[in-house]
Amino acid sequence: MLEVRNLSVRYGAYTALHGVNLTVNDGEIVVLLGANGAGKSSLFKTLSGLQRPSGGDAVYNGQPLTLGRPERCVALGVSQCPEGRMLFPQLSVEKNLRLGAYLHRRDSAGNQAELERIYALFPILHDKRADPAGSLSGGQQQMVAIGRALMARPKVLLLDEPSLGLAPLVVDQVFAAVQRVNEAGVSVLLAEQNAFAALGIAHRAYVMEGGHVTIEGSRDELLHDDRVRSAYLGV
Amino acid sequence: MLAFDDLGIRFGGNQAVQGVTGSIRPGVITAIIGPNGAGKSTFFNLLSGFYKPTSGKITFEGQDITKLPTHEVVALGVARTFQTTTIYKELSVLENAVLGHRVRTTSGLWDALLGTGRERREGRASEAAAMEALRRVGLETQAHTLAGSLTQEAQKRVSIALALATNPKVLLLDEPAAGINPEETVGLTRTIRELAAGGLTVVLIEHKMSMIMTLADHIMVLHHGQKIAEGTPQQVSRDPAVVEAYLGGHAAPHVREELKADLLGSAEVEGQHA
Amino acid sequence: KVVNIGYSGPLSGGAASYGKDCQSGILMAIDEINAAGGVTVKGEKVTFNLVSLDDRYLPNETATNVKRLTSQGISTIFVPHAGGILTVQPLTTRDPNFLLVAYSSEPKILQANNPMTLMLPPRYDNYVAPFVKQELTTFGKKLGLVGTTSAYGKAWADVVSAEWTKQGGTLGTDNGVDYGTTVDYSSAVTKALAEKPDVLFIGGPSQPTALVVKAAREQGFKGGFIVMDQAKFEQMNQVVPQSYLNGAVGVLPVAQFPGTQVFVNQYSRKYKKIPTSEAALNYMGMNIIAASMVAAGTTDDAVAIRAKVGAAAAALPRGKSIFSVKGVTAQGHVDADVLAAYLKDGTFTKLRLPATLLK
Amino acid sequence: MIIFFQQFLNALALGGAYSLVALGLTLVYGVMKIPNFAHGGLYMVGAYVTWALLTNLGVPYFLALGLSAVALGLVAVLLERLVFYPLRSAPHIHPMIAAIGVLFFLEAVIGHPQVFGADFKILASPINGIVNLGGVSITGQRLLIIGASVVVMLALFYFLKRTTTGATIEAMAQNREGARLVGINVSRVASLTFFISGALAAIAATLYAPTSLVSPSMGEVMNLKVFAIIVLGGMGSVPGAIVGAFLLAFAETFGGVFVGANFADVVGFAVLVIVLAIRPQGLFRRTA
Amino acid sequence: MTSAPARALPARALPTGWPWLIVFVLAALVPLLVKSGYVLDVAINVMIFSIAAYGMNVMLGYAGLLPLAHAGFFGIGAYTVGILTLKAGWSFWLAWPAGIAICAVLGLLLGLVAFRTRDDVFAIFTLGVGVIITQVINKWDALTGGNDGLNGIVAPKLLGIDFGKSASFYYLALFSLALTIFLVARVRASLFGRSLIAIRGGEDLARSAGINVYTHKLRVMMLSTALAGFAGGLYAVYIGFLGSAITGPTTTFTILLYLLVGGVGTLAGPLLGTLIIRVLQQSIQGLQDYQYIVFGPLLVLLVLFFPAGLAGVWAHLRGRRTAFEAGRPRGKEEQGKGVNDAGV
Ligand SMILES: Nc1ncnc2c1ncn2[C@@H]1O[C@H](COP(=O)(O)OP(=O)(O)OP(=O)(O)O)[C@@H](O)[C@H]1O
Ligand SMILES: Nc1ncnc2c1ncn2[C@@H]1O[C@H](COP(=O)(O)OP(=O)(O)OP(=O)(O)O)[C@@H](O)[C@H]1O
Ligand SMILES: [Mg+2]
Ligand SMILES: [Mg+2]
Repeated sequence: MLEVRNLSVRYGAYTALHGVNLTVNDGEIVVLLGANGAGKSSLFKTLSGLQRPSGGDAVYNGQPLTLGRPERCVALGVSQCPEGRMLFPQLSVEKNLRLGAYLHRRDSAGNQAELERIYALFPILHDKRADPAGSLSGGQQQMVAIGRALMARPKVLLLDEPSLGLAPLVVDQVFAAVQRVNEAGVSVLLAEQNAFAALGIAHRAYVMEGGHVTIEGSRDELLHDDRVRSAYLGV
Repeated sequence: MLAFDDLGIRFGGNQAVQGVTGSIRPGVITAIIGPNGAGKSTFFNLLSGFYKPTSGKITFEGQDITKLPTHEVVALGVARTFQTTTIYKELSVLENAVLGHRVRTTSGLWDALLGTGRERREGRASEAAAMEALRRVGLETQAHTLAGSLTQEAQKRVSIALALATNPKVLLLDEPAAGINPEETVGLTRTIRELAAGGLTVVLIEHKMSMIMTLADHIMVLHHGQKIAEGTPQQVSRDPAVVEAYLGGHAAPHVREELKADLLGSAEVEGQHA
Repeated sequence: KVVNIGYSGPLSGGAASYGKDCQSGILMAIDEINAAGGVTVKGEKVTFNLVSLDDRYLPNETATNVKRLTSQGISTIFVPHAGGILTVQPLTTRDPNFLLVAYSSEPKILQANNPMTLMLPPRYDNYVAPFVKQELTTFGKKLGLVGTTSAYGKAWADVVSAEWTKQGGTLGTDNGVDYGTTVDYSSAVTKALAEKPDVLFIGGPSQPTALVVKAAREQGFKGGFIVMDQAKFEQMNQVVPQSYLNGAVGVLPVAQFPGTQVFVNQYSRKYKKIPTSEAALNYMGMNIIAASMVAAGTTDDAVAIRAKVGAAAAALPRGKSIFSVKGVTAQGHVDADVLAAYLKDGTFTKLRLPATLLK
Repeated sequence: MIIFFQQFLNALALGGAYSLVALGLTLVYGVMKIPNFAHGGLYMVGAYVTWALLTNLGVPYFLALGLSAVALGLVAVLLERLVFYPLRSAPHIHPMIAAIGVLFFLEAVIGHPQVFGADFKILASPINGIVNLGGVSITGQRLLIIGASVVVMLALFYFLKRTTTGATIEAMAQNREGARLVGINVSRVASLTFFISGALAAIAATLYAPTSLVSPSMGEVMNLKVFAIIVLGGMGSVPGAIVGAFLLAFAETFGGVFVGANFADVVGFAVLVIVLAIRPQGLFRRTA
Repeated sequence: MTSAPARALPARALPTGWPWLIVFVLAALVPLLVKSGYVLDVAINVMIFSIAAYGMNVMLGYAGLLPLAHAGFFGIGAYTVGILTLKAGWSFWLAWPAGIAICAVLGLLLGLVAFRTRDDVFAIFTLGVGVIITQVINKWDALTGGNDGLNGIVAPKLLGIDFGKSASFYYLALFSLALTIFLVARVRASLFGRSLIAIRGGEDLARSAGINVYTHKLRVMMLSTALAGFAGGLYAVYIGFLGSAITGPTTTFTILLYLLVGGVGTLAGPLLGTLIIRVLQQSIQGLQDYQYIVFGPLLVLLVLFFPAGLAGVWAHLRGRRTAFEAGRPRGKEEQGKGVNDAGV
């Protein structure tokens, strides 16, 4: 279980997160909705160790995640597919994916199997495996980023706007893939603008505004919440 | 007005755009859709003179612009925005738009050094043109804010204002609504429609089908660098090749009038088979 | 009373070692004078203090330094490089006059006819004829040229070439390289040796010169060397075995001059290295200045001091002047005997310099 | 012909030394995007450390080579921690100026009379033999330079392309945050990269100094040349640094033959300017 | 090396010119109050080198291009004056503009080739050109005097004023500096200058906004090299002796240092930086062997703690009030970076 407790993040004088609380239970897909700048990415970066919080903490199964040390977070089983992808553009697609399994680098058989699973999930990556990641289109790069995060064999997968810039068909594929990953026992925390698709696969959801969590509830509760319907579903 | 014939470009072994022939008709909103990597952005880069095609030819109002450098293409009246919001974040909103108008001014280093009348005249004209562009995208009140401090959506508007300040005849928008929420998307859609109504020819790339379907008069579909379909939204969304390559399950509901209700419905349908 | 003496030279960067060598000679002279209780100028005991400023070999920095020194009331300034000297020469007679002690053998320094300059190093052209004669008769008629391409080096190469042909030898192409910036000399040496010379003209700062010797010997060169006076046997010896230098002509090491033992020993003890003429001539220069101040009866009237340098120099005991000084010419050049030597099997044979050229 | 081979060997040895120095520089540039103008300083300090080990402590040459490599590796790591790490997110003209400050500092410390002084030092050569191959002679030391530089280059290449640790260096070179996300400890990679660059500089200095002189300013000339080299090869490219090094060495050597030895330096930079005018991204960097 | 750190100047730099007026009036009083030749000499050197620093600033600070051949052009300007006055007997007042013009033309020629490269490669390319310029000056004995240098360049006279005197030369330098600052401020505020800032901020965007990036770069290069030549001409007559060392990369880096310490892209930065560093260097001369042991780390500390330069500190202090507003949502810089935008 991933627990975020009273987490705050500041960038200089600007506070991006004001004491956020949320939980992701084992096996759940939890969606985080929020406008631009609501603080979703800040939360994700803190959970994956890229950003140190200014207050509060987050623990995964009792172990702290908020030390600003990504390698520890990955080792604990929390792995992020970041906004902006952060690929290694001149390395081949396959090397990118393999580096995702950096912490498992001694288990080459396991990595091979994992790699195959990812190629099955995104067949186009198999075709492009020898190409430099930077030469792929935006959508294809997004797939590499998700694949790379999965290569770490996470127990909790943090996905920051995976559908950004993707074609509807691919969005479907990505969400279907997320679901499959989840069914295999991985918890997922998903930040999305594409509220429909996200809520479609979610168990629970939170809405963030201006660095605060303002609404939380099950998928159906949120689908029928008026505020959510007007602001995020455009209804 | 903007016509392209057998247009193609290859990067090393990768034929990103291939044999695309057609034209953009004046005064209408044309949308370009297609899967990721289909070559849409590359196609824009070709039209705007940013990349030089390895085959084919582009004409604008009858003039061959295939080999013209970007800034001359802009001078003829073709402006574009980038897929990634690209603006001068450290400059004010107004200054961004002023830079867009630079292509219509001629004062250079000597004017600057000597402080000529032309310099002063053009400086004033630029600011006026910039304000006008900001007004068209609804940012006139933010003119003196630092562009980088605006919201994502406002930054998209700044990038459009920058393009508008070049006094274009054709405006190429690459995913103007990416990364902004549905509420804001509606506002942006309205802005784009107003621009078109003002006589501007708009071409846009988008993945947000709701937006495309409400906005576009004409759609062109790219796949693997080639044009696989073209027509009105209704025609395209029923085209089996397009459905297979791009729309998937999203094809049916995206018909204008039924849009809102069906969208919610589709989410729930998806939720059920989860 | 403590009198400040100025010094502006390279104390950092590539030429720092040169600048410090020059500085060490002045310092040594000052230390000796002070240890002996100073000198008496007009009945007053005077000791000295050296104010050193770094100019990184840049003339504009020299100018700034000189202005700084004169504004502190300093009336004698040592500068050890031609660019700096030429730049500040016009300043010597403006507002405050000062005496410029120049360590550089650039002829233009004398051509300026500056009344306040005292130029220390001897003329190099005296060496040329005996050098050429020695090598031409010992090794053969073909001369290769791999000297440094500094202005001084080029001037040397020109006079050596002229003398060589005058005495009936033939010349190879000039393969001179800049000893200051070259990383690897073997290429230039290979090229020079391709013409099968009997003798090589070499020279620049001592250590790089030794590297040229090394490269030549390693590539199988068996002939002799004409070593320009900038390079010193005693320093080259530390880089290459003396056997490599067999058959070379060059300036006699300071230690081999008659009557320099005391200076050499004291210098070596003090600075843990062998003195070269950089140290020796500046040592001499400082001693001349001190003696001139005594003779002039003033420590700050530069013009009066300058008027006495000739007499003071000629009267200097050999232990203080190192070289046998005859006096100072009208242009301000210290006129001293120079000595050259031919190195063979570890012994230096002194060469006679033509008397006609000595002025 | 003999002349040609003689010059060829001259160029080979020079190129070997250049490439070792350039490799460290290009690695640091590739990974950290820092134009490390202190690199020539590391090279210079490496020569002095070896000199001190040989002369003052009587350590045998090859042991001194190893010790000096480790010592300079550590100095480079220290440099990274103290100067470049705090500047990691500054525009990279800042680290460049800081590096120049470090270069000043190193030169001043080494040249200080209480340390080594400004005088030239001579590094004794471990191998004194001269090999003569049909009129072409080459000293043992130069053969050693050529041999050792090839070995070091192969080892480095293997390390980068075939080991996971090597891959982390490349990954970090391309996206620092991305590397952190997959669990790579980027500070360690940064330290490692600097360590390698410092060690390579010391190895190059130890190998090359016996054919040359040791002085506090020896790094400055080297600095300009290795920068020219890595730009020639394509900044950050490892094969580029090697090719660039030999290209410059051959241009200087043979340029000297044809245009006059005095112009060798100009020829080197002229090659740089011409190559870049034709291939602006350098020889080995892929175009966007 | 594109991104200049400092915040952009407000677009209109001229109306806020009154502090400059005060500075220059005060500066004009100096020779009347201070009689020390040393102080005037330091001041004149500061002025000459800060003009060169302004020349570098229009490239680096405005257009984001790092020109490392700068001292080479400084040298070309200086040698042109030296050669024309000594060997061709020209008046300084003709030789000086001629030097500036030659620098501008050579700058244009260099630009035609150099602008094929970008970023760091551009910087090192120009560094290579700088080295070549120095070497040519050093080796072309017949024209430049080679290692001997050129000696005896005499200070000019005009309307009975002899600029050989420190005090009168001071006014010539001061006037030149004021003119330089006035001109670069004008350029910064002009449409041309604003386009340069756009190029610095992103070449691709500038191009698609219709700015002719290439010609803008060429022109700013000419301005930059002309200013270098302008400073070089002054240097030649002030020092009276020219050697090739001053035209080398060390001088370029020194000028860059002045600029960086003062604040890249600011109007006061080049002057401030030159002043501070030269005064600092003069005052640590007394440390003798320790001077660079102190100066090196000092540089590092300056860069670490004043990344925007000294002018930047001032701007920062003034900017405090608006910092809060400016801190509102930032864009997603990395988002959706495809290959075409990222320029991988
Ligand atoms: N500069 C380039 N160099 C090499 N390949 C490129 C370049 N630009 C684009 N490509 C390739 O061209 C193809 C088309 O890319 P493009 O960015 O045009 O796709 P797109 O349709 O805009 O996709 P998306 O919807 O994801 O933005 C991709 O395979 C991409 O890898
Ligand atoms: N490195 C940073 N420095 C300063 N401010 C930052 C930084 N990163 C984010 N911010 C600010 O923090 C706020 C929250 O940003 P964050 O990226 O977490 O939002 P988000 O919800 O992910 O938005 P989006 O939908 O745009 O991705 C924004 O106002 C942003 O400008
Ligand atoms: Mg985000
Ligand atoms: Mg695209």
